[in-house]
Parts: sequence; C-alpha cells; structure tokens
Amino acid sequence: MGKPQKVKDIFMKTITYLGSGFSLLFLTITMIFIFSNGFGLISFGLFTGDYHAKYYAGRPASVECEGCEVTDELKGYYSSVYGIALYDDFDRAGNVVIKVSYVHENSPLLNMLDTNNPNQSISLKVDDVVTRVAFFDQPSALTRNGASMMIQSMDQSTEIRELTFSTLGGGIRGSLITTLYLIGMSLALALPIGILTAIYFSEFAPVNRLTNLLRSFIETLTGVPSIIYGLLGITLFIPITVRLNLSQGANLFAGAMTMAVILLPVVIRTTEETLKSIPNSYRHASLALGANYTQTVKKVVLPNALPGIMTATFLAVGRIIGESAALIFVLGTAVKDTVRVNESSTTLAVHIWTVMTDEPSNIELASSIAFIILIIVLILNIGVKYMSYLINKKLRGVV
Amino acid sequence: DGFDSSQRPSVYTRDTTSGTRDGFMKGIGFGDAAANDSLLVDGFATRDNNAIMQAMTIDEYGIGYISLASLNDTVKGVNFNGVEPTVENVINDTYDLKRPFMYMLRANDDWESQEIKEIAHAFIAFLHSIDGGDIINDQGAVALPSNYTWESVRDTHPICQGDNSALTLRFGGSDSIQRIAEALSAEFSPRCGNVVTENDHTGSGDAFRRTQGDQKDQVVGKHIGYASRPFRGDELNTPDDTRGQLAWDAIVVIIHKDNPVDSLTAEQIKRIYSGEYETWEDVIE
Amino acid sequence: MLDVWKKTQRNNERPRMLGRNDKILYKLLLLITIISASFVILIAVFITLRGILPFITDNSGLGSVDLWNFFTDTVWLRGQTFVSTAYGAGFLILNTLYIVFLSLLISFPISVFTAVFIAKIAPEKLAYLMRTAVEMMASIPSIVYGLVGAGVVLPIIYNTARSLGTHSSGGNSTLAVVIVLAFMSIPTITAVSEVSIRNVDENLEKASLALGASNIQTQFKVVLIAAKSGIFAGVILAVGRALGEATAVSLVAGNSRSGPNFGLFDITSTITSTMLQGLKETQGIDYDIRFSLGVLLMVVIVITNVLLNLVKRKVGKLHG
Amino acid sequence: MRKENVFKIEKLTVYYGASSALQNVDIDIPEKSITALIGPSGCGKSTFLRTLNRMNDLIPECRITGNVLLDNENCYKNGYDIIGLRKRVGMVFQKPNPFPMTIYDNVAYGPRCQGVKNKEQIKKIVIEALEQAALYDEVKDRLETSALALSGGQQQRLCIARALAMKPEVLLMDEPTSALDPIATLKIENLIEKLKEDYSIVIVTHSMQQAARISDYTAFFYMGELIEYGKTDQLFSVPKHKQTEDYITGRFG
Amino acid sequence: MRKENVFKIEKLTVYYGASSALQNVDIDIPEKSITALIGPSGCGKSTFLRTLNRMNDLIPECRITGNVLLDNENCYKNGYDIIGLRKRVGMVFQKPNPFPMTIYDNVAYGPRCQGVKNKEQIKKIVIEALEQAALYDEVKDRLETSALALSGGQQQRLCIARALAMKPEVLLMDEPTSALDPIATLKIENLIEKLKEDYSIVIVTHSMQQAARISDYTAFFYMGELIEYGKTDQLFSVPKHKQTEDYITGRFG
Ligand SMILES: Nc1ncnc2c1ncn2[C@@H]1O[C@H](COP(=O)(O)OP(=O)(O)OP(=O)(O)O)[C@@H](O)[C@H]1O
Ligand SMILES: Nc1ncnc2c1ncn2[C@@H]1O[C@H](COP(=O)(O)OP(=O)(O)OP(=O)(O)O)[C@@H](O)[C@H]1O
Ligand SMILES: [Mg+2]
Ligand SMILES: [Mg+2]
Repeated sequence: MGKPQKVKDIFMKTITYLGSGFSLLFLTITMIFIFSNGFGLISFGLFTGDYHAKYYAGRPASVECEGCEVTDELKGYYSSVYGIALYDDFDRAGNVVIKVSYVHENSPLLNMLDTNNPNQSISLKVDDVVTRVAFFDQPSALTRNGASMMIQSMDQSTEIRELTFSTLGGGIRGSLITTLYLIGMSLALALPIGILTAIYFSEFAPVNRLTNLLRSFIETLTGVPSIIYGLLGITLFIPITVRLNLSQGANLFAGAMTMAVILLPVVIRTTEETLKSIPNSYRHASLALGANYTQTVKKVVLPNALPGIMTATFLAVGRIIGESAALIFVLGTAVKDTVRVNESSTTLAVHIWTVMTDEPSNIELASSIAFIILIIVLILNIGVKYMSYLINKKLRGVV
Repeated sequence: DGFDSSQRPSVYTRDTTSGTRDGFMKGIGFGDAAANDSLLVDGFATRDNNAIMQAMTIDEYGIGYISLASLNDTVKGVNFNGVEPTVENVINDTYDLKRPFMYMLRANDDWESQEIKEIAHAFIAFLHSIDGGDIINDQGAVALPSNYTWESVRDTHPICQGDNSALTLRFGGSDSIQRIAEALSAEFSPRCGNVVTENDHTGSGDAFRRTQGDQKDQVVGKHIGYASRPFRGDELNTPDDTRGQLAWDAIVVIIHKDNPVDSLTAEQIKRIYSGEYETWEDVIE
Repeated sequence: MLDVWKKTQRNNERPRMLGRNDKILYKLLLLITIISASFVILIAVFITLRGILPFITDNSGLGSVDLWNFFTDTVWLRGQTFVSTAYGAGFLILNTLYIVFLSLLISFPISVFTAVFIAKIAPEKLAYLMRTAVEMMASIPSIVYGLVGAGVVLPIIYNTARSLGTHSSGGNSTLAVVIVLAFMSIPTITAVSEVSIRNVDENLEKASLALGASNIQTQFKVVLIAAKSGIFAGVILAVGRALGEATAVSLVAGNSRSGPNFGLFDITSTITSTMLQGLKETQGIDYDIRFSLGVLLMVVIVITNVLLNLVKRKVGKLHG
Repeated sequence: MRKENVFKIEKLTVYYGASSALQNVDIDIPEKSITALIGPSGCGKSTFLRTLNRMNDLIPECRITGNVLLDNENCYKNGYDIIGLRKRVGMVFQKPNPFPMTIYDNVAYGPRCQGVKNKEQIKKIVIEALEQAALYDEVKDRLETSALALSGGQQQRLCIARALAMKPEVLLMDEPTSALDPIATLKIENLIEKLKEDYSIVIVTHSMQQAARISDYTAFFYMGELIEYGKTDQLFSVPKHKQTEDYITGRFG
Repeated sequence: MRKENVFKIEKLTVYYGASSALQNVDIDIPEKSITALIGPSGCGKSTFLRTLNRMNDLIPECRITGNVLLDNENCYKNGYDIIGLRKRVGMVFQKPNPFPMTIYDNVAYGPRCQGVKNKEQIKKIVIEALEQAALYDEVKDRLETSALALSGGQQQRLCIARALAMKPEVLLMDEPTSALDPIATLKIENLIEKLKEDYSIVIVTHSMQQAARISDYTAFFYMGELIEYGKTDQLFSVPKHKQTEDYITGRFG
C-alpha cells in the first residue's frame, strides 16, 4: 500500500470516527442540557403539585409573638414581630416570588382569620409564597419590592390588614394525569383495531389488489406528519365528540382518537411482523387437528404474538408521550390541574410547548418535563429490547 | 468587549396586530407605522414581548419596546424624553409613553345566568379595590387610585359568599394584559366562592368582539374582555357602564445592558425605527 | 424505536376454505382493516374540504383568499388579522424546502459516516454503544429537540452571528432550524443506512479486498455504492419527517411573517411553524387558513417524495 | 385376507398453478395397515398425502381433479365438512412441531378445539393418547412443562399423541423420522407398527429400509405418476417395473 | 522441463478456533501452470486457497502455523505487505460477484484503488483485461451499463478480467464454474487454459473431469491433509494412494 493511500485511509477512517463522534456529542449535549437544567426542579412536589397556585388571604388575630426572638441563622429575612422568615426565590415558572423559610411556633400567622371565609382560620406554612401584605396605615408590601422590604414593612406596622399567600404552583400533576389518561384511552382504541388488522393481513388476507391497496393506505399513514393528524382531529374527531354531546370543544376523547390513528401503523406493523415470525408449522399442526381458523388464531397465533404486542404497546406509549404537534390542536395548550376527559388539557410534551411559548419561556420547567419524558422513553426502550429478546428466545425453542 | 457604536442598531418590533405596537408607534409620533411594516427600517417583527426581551438580553445593538409590566433587570429600560420609566412617573403623569388598560363586560341583558353576571360585577368591584390595585401594581402596571378594600364591599356582593366552584368566568382580550389578568383572576377566585376562571388572551380587538361584538355568542365568547388601548370606533357604541379603565401601562424602550445610551426622545426613537439613524453613533451624538 | 418498514416475506399460504365461524371472523377483520385503511382517505378528504374553504367562500364578508396570491406571495398576511384575506404562502414553500435541503447537507454525511463506522469500522463494543446512542436519539421526542435547540443552539448561533459581525434575533434563525432538523434526521438516516450497509453481500467486500483494495477503500468504494439505494431510502424517510416537523421548528425559527428568508442568521418560518403560529383562535379565516397550509404541506411532501423516488430509481439502476 | 379400503382415489390429478404435480393417480388405501409412499424427491408424495386431508387447501394455487373417496364420499364435493375430515384423518409432519405450550395442553388442544370442556374427560383422553404414543411413562411427571423442552424424538411422539387424541381413523405421516436420530427413529417405527392395529396409516419415507421394514403396502411414485403399488414384500422382491427396480436398488434417485 | 515455483508452502497448519482444518501441508505451486485442488467437501481446499492471498485474515478465529513462501519470502511474517500480496495474487470466487457498477468501473476498480489516475492508462488496462478474459467483444458496446445485467458466465469472466487488470502473478479460483451452466463453464475452462501462458493458476474444483481436462498438476486433499500431489495425468491414471483412487473413481465422497 502506497504512502498516499495509507494517509487517505487514515483520513477517511478518522472522518467516520468524527461523524459518529458528532452524533454522540449531540446526544451527550442533549442529555447534559436536559439533566442539568431539569434536575433542579425534580422533586416529589413537582409530580404531585398543582400547576396553578392556590391563593389564600388572612388576617392575624393578634400582633403578639411571644418569645419570637431567634438567634439561629435563618434563610432570608426574619420578622421578630410576626415570627416568620421570608426569602426571595423563583417559582417553577421562573417568576420572582417571596417564600416562607421559617414560621415560629408562636407566630400569630399560624392562626389567621380567613378573610375570604370569615368563620375559618388559616395558617401560613413553610414554603408558601407570600404575595402581598396589606396594612391599615401604610402602603402594601408587594412581591416586586422583595423580601427584605416586606419584612421591613411588617416590622414597622402595628397591624396587618390582610396577608395574601399561595401555594407554590408549577406542578405537573395535571399534565401527568392527562398523559396517563391519553395513554390508556388511545391504547384502548389503537391496540384492538391494530391487532385485528394485523391478524387480517397476516392470517386471512387473500393476495389481491384490495389487500395491496389497504396495505399501502396504512403504510401511507406512517408518512403523514403529526401536525396533519391534528387537523384531522379538529375536523373529524372533535365534531364527533361534540355531536355525541361528550364535550364542547377540544377534549381527551378526541385526543385519544387522533392518537389512535397515529398509532395504528406502528401497532399494525409491529404485530404483523411478530405474527409472521410464528412458524407456519404451528398453524398447519392446528389445522390438521381439525381446528378451524378462528381457533387457530385464538389459541396458537395470538398467544405467540404476545411479546410482539407488548413491543407495539411500548412503541405506542413512547409515541404518545412524545407527541406534541397533533395534540396542540386537538387537546389544546391549557395546563389543567383537574383533568376531565371532556375538556381540554395538556400532556407532558405539550406542557413543554406551553411553557416554552409562554412569556417568558421557562426552560427549567421544560427541561424537567423533558427529563421525565426521557427517563420514560429510556425505560420503554429497554422494554422493547427485552421483548425482542423474548421473541428470539421463544422462536429458538426455549420457553 | 466594549460597545461598538459604529454598529447598526438592530430594530425589533411587535407585529401589526399588537396593541403594544399601536401604543408605542403612536407614543413616539410614528402612528403611520402602527399597521405598516414598510415604513420601518429592516429589522425583526415578532409576535410576542418575550422574544424582544430575550433578544435584548443577547443582542448588544438591539432596540425594542415592551410594556413596563414586563420590564426586568435583564435589559435596560431607556428614559423617555428624559423621564425615567417608573411607576411613580406614570402616576404623576410625567412619563408620556403610556397607554390605558381597559376592560369591557357583556351587555347588561346578555348574561347566560344571573350568577355569572353578579360574579362579574363583583370582579369589577375587586379590581377597582385597593387589593385589586395592589395586584395590578405588583405586576408592574399602574393601578388607578382607590379608596376602598375588597373586604369593605364584600357584603354588597352576596354571590361571593356561596360556593361558585361550578361556575366559570371567562376572560379574554389583550395578551399584553394577560399576566395582570391572570393574577387578578387567581386572587379573585378564592374571594368569590372559588369561581373557576379561564384566561384566554388573543388581542385587544377581541375584548369587544367577544363580549359584545360578532363573536360573543360563539364558543370563544367571553364574559370580560381586556384591551390595552382606548376603545374606539364601533367599540364605543356600547353602554358606558360596560366599559372601564383598570390601569395605566407604560411602554418602555429597551436596549442591551451594555449599551451606553440612557435616554432617548420620541424623535430619536422614531429616527431609529424609520432608519434615519444608521449607526448607534448617530444616536449618541 | 425507529420505524422502518421491514418488508418481510409474505406468507404464501392463504386459507381458501373457511368454516362458518371463520367467515364471521373474516368479515369482522376485513371491516376493521378497511376502517384502519380508510383514515388516509378521511385525512385527505376532510382536510382538503376545510382547506379550500378560504378560497371559495367569502369568509364572512372579507372576500375569498386569492389562490394565486396564496401560492406566490412573499408576505404571510398583508393587513390585519381577521380583517384581511391577503394570505401568501409562497415564501413558506421556498423556506421549507431550503431548510430541509440545508439540513440534509449536514445530516447526510454525518449519518453515512456514522453508519459506516457502526457497521464496519468500530470495534464491537464501540459499535454497540453507538447503535444504542442512535436508538436513543431516534426515540427522543421532537419537542425535546426543539427545547435543546432553544436552550443550546440559539445562544451559540447568536454569539457566532455576533462574532461574525451580523445580527440574529436571539439566535432564532434559518441556521437554528437547519441544525435542529439535521440532528433529528441523523438517527433516521443512520439506522436505515447501517442496515443496508450490513446487508451488502459480503462477497463484494471479499472481491474488493482480494483485488488489493484496503478495508477503507472497500467500504467507501464498494460497500457504500452497493448500499446506496438503502441509504437513499433513509434520506427519503428523513426528508419526509423534516418537512412535516412542526413544534421543534417553531421553537427556533423566529417565525418571520414574510420572506423568503435565505440568510442563515435571518429569522425564518416554515409551512408547519406558520400553522402553529399564534394558535389561539378556534375559528375564522386565520384559523381555516391553517388547513390550507396543511393541504399545501401534504402536496409538498407528496411531490418531494415522488421526485426523490424517481431519483432513487435512477440512482439504483446499476443494481440491476 | 384383503382388508377394507378407507380411501379410494380415482383419477387424481393435482396442479400447482399451470403445472401438474400428480397425474391420474388411482389408488386404494386399505384400513388398519401401513401404506408407504416412496419415490425420488419431487415426485409428488407429499402432494398426494396432503390431498387426503385437504391440507392442500392452504396452497392457493393448488387445484385438483378426480375423486378422493373416504367411506365412499368424495372429500372434494361442495360443502364437504373439511374440519370433520381433518378430525378423521390426522397428520404428522416431517419436523416435529409441538405447540409452544405444555405437554398436556398440546395433547388436549384437539379435543378442546372440538368443544370438549369436561376436565376429567380431557385428562383421560390426554393420558390415553400419550400412552398410545408410548410417551406417557417418559413425561408423566412433567406434563405441565413446555413441550419444546422435549428431545426431537419425544416431540415427534408427542405430535403423534396429539393426533391420536382426536381418535382419527387415518394417520398421515410425511417423513416422520427424517429429522430424528436412529434411536428415536427406531422408537417411532415400533410405535407405528403397534398403531396399525387401530389406525390406517399412510407414511411417506425416503428410506427404502424403513418402507420395507414397517409397511404392508408400498406405492412407488415417479414424476407425479403412480408407477407401482402392491404388497410391500412383493414390490421389494419382484418389482414389476424397471423404474421401481432401479429406484429400490439405489441405481437412481 | 520442471517450471519454477511461485509458492513454496511448508508445514502449513490452519486452525479455526481450536480445531484444525489443514494439517502439515507441504506443497510447491509451479508457475505458469494450472494446479487443481480436489477432495471431498470440507477437506480444506478453500481454506488452503485462502491462505495463499491471506484472505483468511478476514476470519477472526483463523490461525496458521508454518510458512507460505512467495518468491522465497514468508507471506505471514510480521509487517508483510498484505495489500501488495493480494495485488500479486488475484482471486476469483465461486459465485460471480461483480460490483454494482458499470462493467468499465468494475475492471477499473483495482487500478484506481492502486492510485492510477490517468484516464487513458486506465482505459488501456480495462480493455486489455477484458480482451484477456475473452469478454471484450461481447461487451464492448455496453461498457457503461451495469455489470449486474450480464449473464452468469459473463459476470464470472468479468470477475476474471477484474482480477487480471491488476496484472497479478498468481490467480486463485475457488470452484469458479460451479454456479454456471455447461456452456459458460466451457468458455471459462478455455479461458483458464489460455491464461496459464501468462499466469500461475490454482483452481479448486469438485469436478474430476474439469481437473483432468485443464490442470497440469493436481493436489488431492482429504480431511485436512494433502494425500497426493503430482502431474495431473499421472495422478489420474496411476494414483499412488488408495484414497486418491477411491475418490477419483467416485467410490466415495
Ligand atoms: N406449494 C407449491 N407450489 C408450487 N409447486 C409445488 C408446491 N409444493 C410442491 N410443488 C411441486 O410439486 C411437485 C411435487 O412436490 P412434493 O412436495 O409433493 O414432492 P415430494 O415427493 O414430497 O418430494 P420430497 O421427497 O422432496 O418431499 C414438485 O415438483 C414441487 O416443486
Ligand atoms: N470460517 C470458518 N470457521 C470455522 N470453521 C471453518 C470455517 N471455514 C471452514 N471451516 C471448517 O474448515 C474445514 C475445511 O473447510 P473448507 O471450506 O476449506 O473445505 P472445502 O474443501 O473448501 O469444502 P467445499 O468443497 O465444501 O467447499 C471444514 O471442516 C469447515 O467446517
Ligand atoms: Mg415431501
Ligand atoms: Mg470450499
């Protein structure tokens, strides 16, 4: 081999290393970005919390806070008059908020009159967000002026007229539940239809024009961009649900139907491939025993297709979790805390879209959701691998 | 790396449907450009405040405008005609680059139920209260002066003592007011039997269109609509008691923090936007 | 989790005689299959029907949208939303094709080199790692690509543009879209290419080696050539997806309202990003026009597909 | 004593598409005997076997003319009960093909498909069939384990048991031992000889020795034609046709 | 006149993993002659052939001991130029395997890989190689069409032309005609006989007739050992070993 050729070879080889290095680099950057930005917000509260904060307003019954002098270092600023410490922070949407870091056990704020429901009492808790403190004798202390100003105002005043506070908000429980609903509902539609269609193709379809036509129609579905499915949902499925009096606009039923159509080709293809990998000898044996086709399908073909159907399910779940464009149209972009199947709501992926297109966009929360999605997708990937391992094992004859 | 004043200013503007753009162009005496991009120098037209803010955090030579409500310290807000863009200056009426925030209710005989109507009126009472004003101020707009607290008028709105969680109050209109409107809704709900609030903001024009205009009876119809500009034309052919102002909003010209410019006149801004000034040098001189 | 139609061998044996039970099942299955298949028709019919409305109705008094103008104009909307019907999507078509072409310029070489690396050059463990990485990339939802684009690519582009002495709207630009789409396409093209590279008859490789060609020469001069029709299939798949990608694109496009935008650092918009733009209405001309864009998108995809397949057939001729 | 015939086949011609694989075959299959089909590869033995229980229906391009009479009724007449036919005419394939289920379920499969629900009854059938197939003792402790874990020879006997559980009249076997080792083959051969007391058996084999060893009648096919058919000992000792002689002495094939 | 040897093989043993496929083979390959390798399937003919141009390097578990001397230089010594070896020792495979390119590009492939850039020069080489392979007249009007459109025999001659374009000294052929019909086979045989004027040819064949017809020397392998090696006419008429005799008379294998 000549010198120049050797150099050329090394060069080309290097390029292939570079090419794949580039792919790997991108994946790494993606992961690092998502994890480093998203990890900060990951907490139990993120999963269980409301997206929309709950607001309260109360008036302390007394101004006395006996023995409220503290010597410990507290986060933020401390008011010994009211026995609470406040600090500046950001909520999950990246907005400036004032949070409670400490409430003394004798604090009058533990026993406030609920100004919205006069006969009840409410109390301020650590991690609550104080939005405003109004007084009788001076201007209200607002969030925009910061925790130190707020404490200062409180210490100066003899009496608080009203203290408004809220829970943190920004939780993704609603989107999580919508995602789960959507997974359940669209699988309930797509799996039976998809599997039965796959059975038709693999077990019954005669070789003719009609079969080819049907098959090519379904293949074409794969190439349709998801945003187009969104349009289909608007023109077909939402009107259907409205006509059936299930809903008045965008809703989960329509979302599930749209999603089911998106999933159909995946389910059909995956199932059919598994059905085809089942040796014909099983079918022949069954038929030769006097079983009819229905029995053969039910007892021999389907049980063996189970890993394939599981694979299809995993792929479908992955697709549902990642879908955004279609659902923006069919399900809407409004984040809901109480999910109703006949109303609009957002899935996790659409939640990312919503917070990214909000003003200002919230990369942290978006990354946290993306983090969750990636983890789920990773698990699904492993599931798919495991299933194909099972299929191989089964067909190699070791059950 | 210092500021290179020989660079061309990169001009950002909202698109022609924006109320902020309308207020801004009229405020700098360039009203013709409110709905006509071709009068402006080449630049970036965007659909939202946020994009302009973001651009200004990274575009050293950028200039744009947002409402005072959206201003934060990631960018620099420029003095207008020598007056600093602050709440105080808006209240004492020295800062001129401002616009009113308006609201519109459905017509008096056009409510789907008496309850909703009463709740809506309770809401208006709330937003005019000191408590409502605090919320508006906290969001950076400038509330109109008030002399009563919500608590003192609560009993005149008995509807708010019951449980309203099955009712939905629908808000719409200007998206410049969205943050304020959402904050008001959130604080109002627990004060009025946990009424459900829905904020769907699509632009000032829809304040009228969806409460008393041609879309009021469609699914997008609203109970209360906000506009970030004075009502005009057809919109004024509505009963006076269905309209009102809730606040002033100041529009702020923003630039990158590294930009040495501190103050601009209406004329200077207009020249930048029309392309008469070609570099920052021209402005600084 | 990449979907590539694997054309498996069809079962040759088909039932000719069905029992009574079987006939019921057969008819049920046929019905369900016809339902599954009918969605393509439903999509085409329903979207087209709604998509032509703006052109044939007077849009509640505003007048109908001019079809010629729609196909050729360089401004999305002249006049005010809901007041004007002067919609133009000509520049969107150009933008979309331009962006997809550029993204292919990036993704194609990277993908093919990666595929060769995985299939032929990498040591076994590294190949496994890379294959897993590509699978991972393929299963990342597009909205996450958009998020990474907005969080990572935009600042980089902004700084690059600035250091080159030009401006970019916070990084929102043609280049950003191109990069995001390129990365989304890499796993598709890589996976399909790798399969077709591995399926190349190993005798061809042996023949080349026996002629004194080096391993690398063999891979690039013989194996790649033999695999080209498979690689092209991957490209067609990727182009189809890139044309239809919506959310990721709209997060980094900047969403220009007029064009065409050929400058790499200029903001841009595609057919899909415009469909998502300002999506707050649920009716009226500004809403219906999105269906027209949907029809336009389908037409662009179909035509591109047909053209690429023609090229593929030409290119593939040498395979006999 | 010449036995009764279970099958009477008249002028059977089988086509695959345009070309024929069997031409004008006339043959009677005697009951409770073993009939061996021999002949070079591709001569149509399997094709012939499949026509007897209409498994050829599964091949779309396959067409037949002529009559296949079972109990004097033409199996190919319109409306004939194919399922019923297959219950009466069991089949064992070249490669053992137990279902991927337990041994028990494999044997119980046929009866269950027929609608037998009673557990006791099924159990009786299964044990009987396994015993008949000389497999019961080997597997009685592992009836609930996977059938795929059995050895090839055991699997083939399981397939036979599975067929026997249907209590068929005829048993068709297409080279049932060609995938097995000699010891397993021997076991199956012994089993087949025992089974002929109760069943009519038709077996395709490539092994001349096997045909000679176990069958009562032998049919020699060549290029789709039935060349010679008769008692096995006669056919092997004094073949009437030159082709038969050539084939059985190994001079061609 | 005894010719010079191109290859001298000494004590060659080839292992696949733990088991050996060739044991202790000593053999000299004479130049400008045809040496045929015969023997039953699996005896190691292909293995032997592959050691000559180190194609066995492609099989990871393959190991060799002993020497393979080309021009008295051991091809397996450290740092030996394998690419150079393969240029000097061309190879033609059992199944014709033209590249999916034009006929012209197929033949030009080798020289181009070697770095020949000059178009005129390449053209000369291509035409010469095609002429040597007796293919030029048949394809001269379609040099720019796909090689895959050629018939099997033409493809095989194209593969020979492709090898010849490298101007090798030795040509290895592993059953080059076994995938071809008799007429194509005849053409290739004629070609091979012609080629020996310029090249040393080693050919593996399963056809005794072919070996006898075209080769000058024949080596008979059995179970990995070189049983007998000598002039073809001698080996076929008076084989020295019983095994050789049995094999060439068709009594086994
Ligand atoms: N499904 C089919 N489609 C078309 N032709 C077929 C089919 N099955 C068999 N044939 C043809 O019919 C002829 C007889 O085939 P058959 O399988 O019956 O032979 P056989 O005697 O069983 O051979 P073997 O001993 O190899 O099993 C052959 O020429 C074969 O090619
Ligand atoms: N890649 C390999 N890995 C392991 N063993 C191999 C490999 N290739 C060949 N063998 C074994 O080496 C022995 C010789 O094989 P080889 O292919 O050289 O025989 P052959 O004489 O060419 O046979 P044939 O006439 O069938 O081509 C055989 O036992 C074979 O199984
Ligand atoms: Mg057969
Ligand atoms: Mg060989």
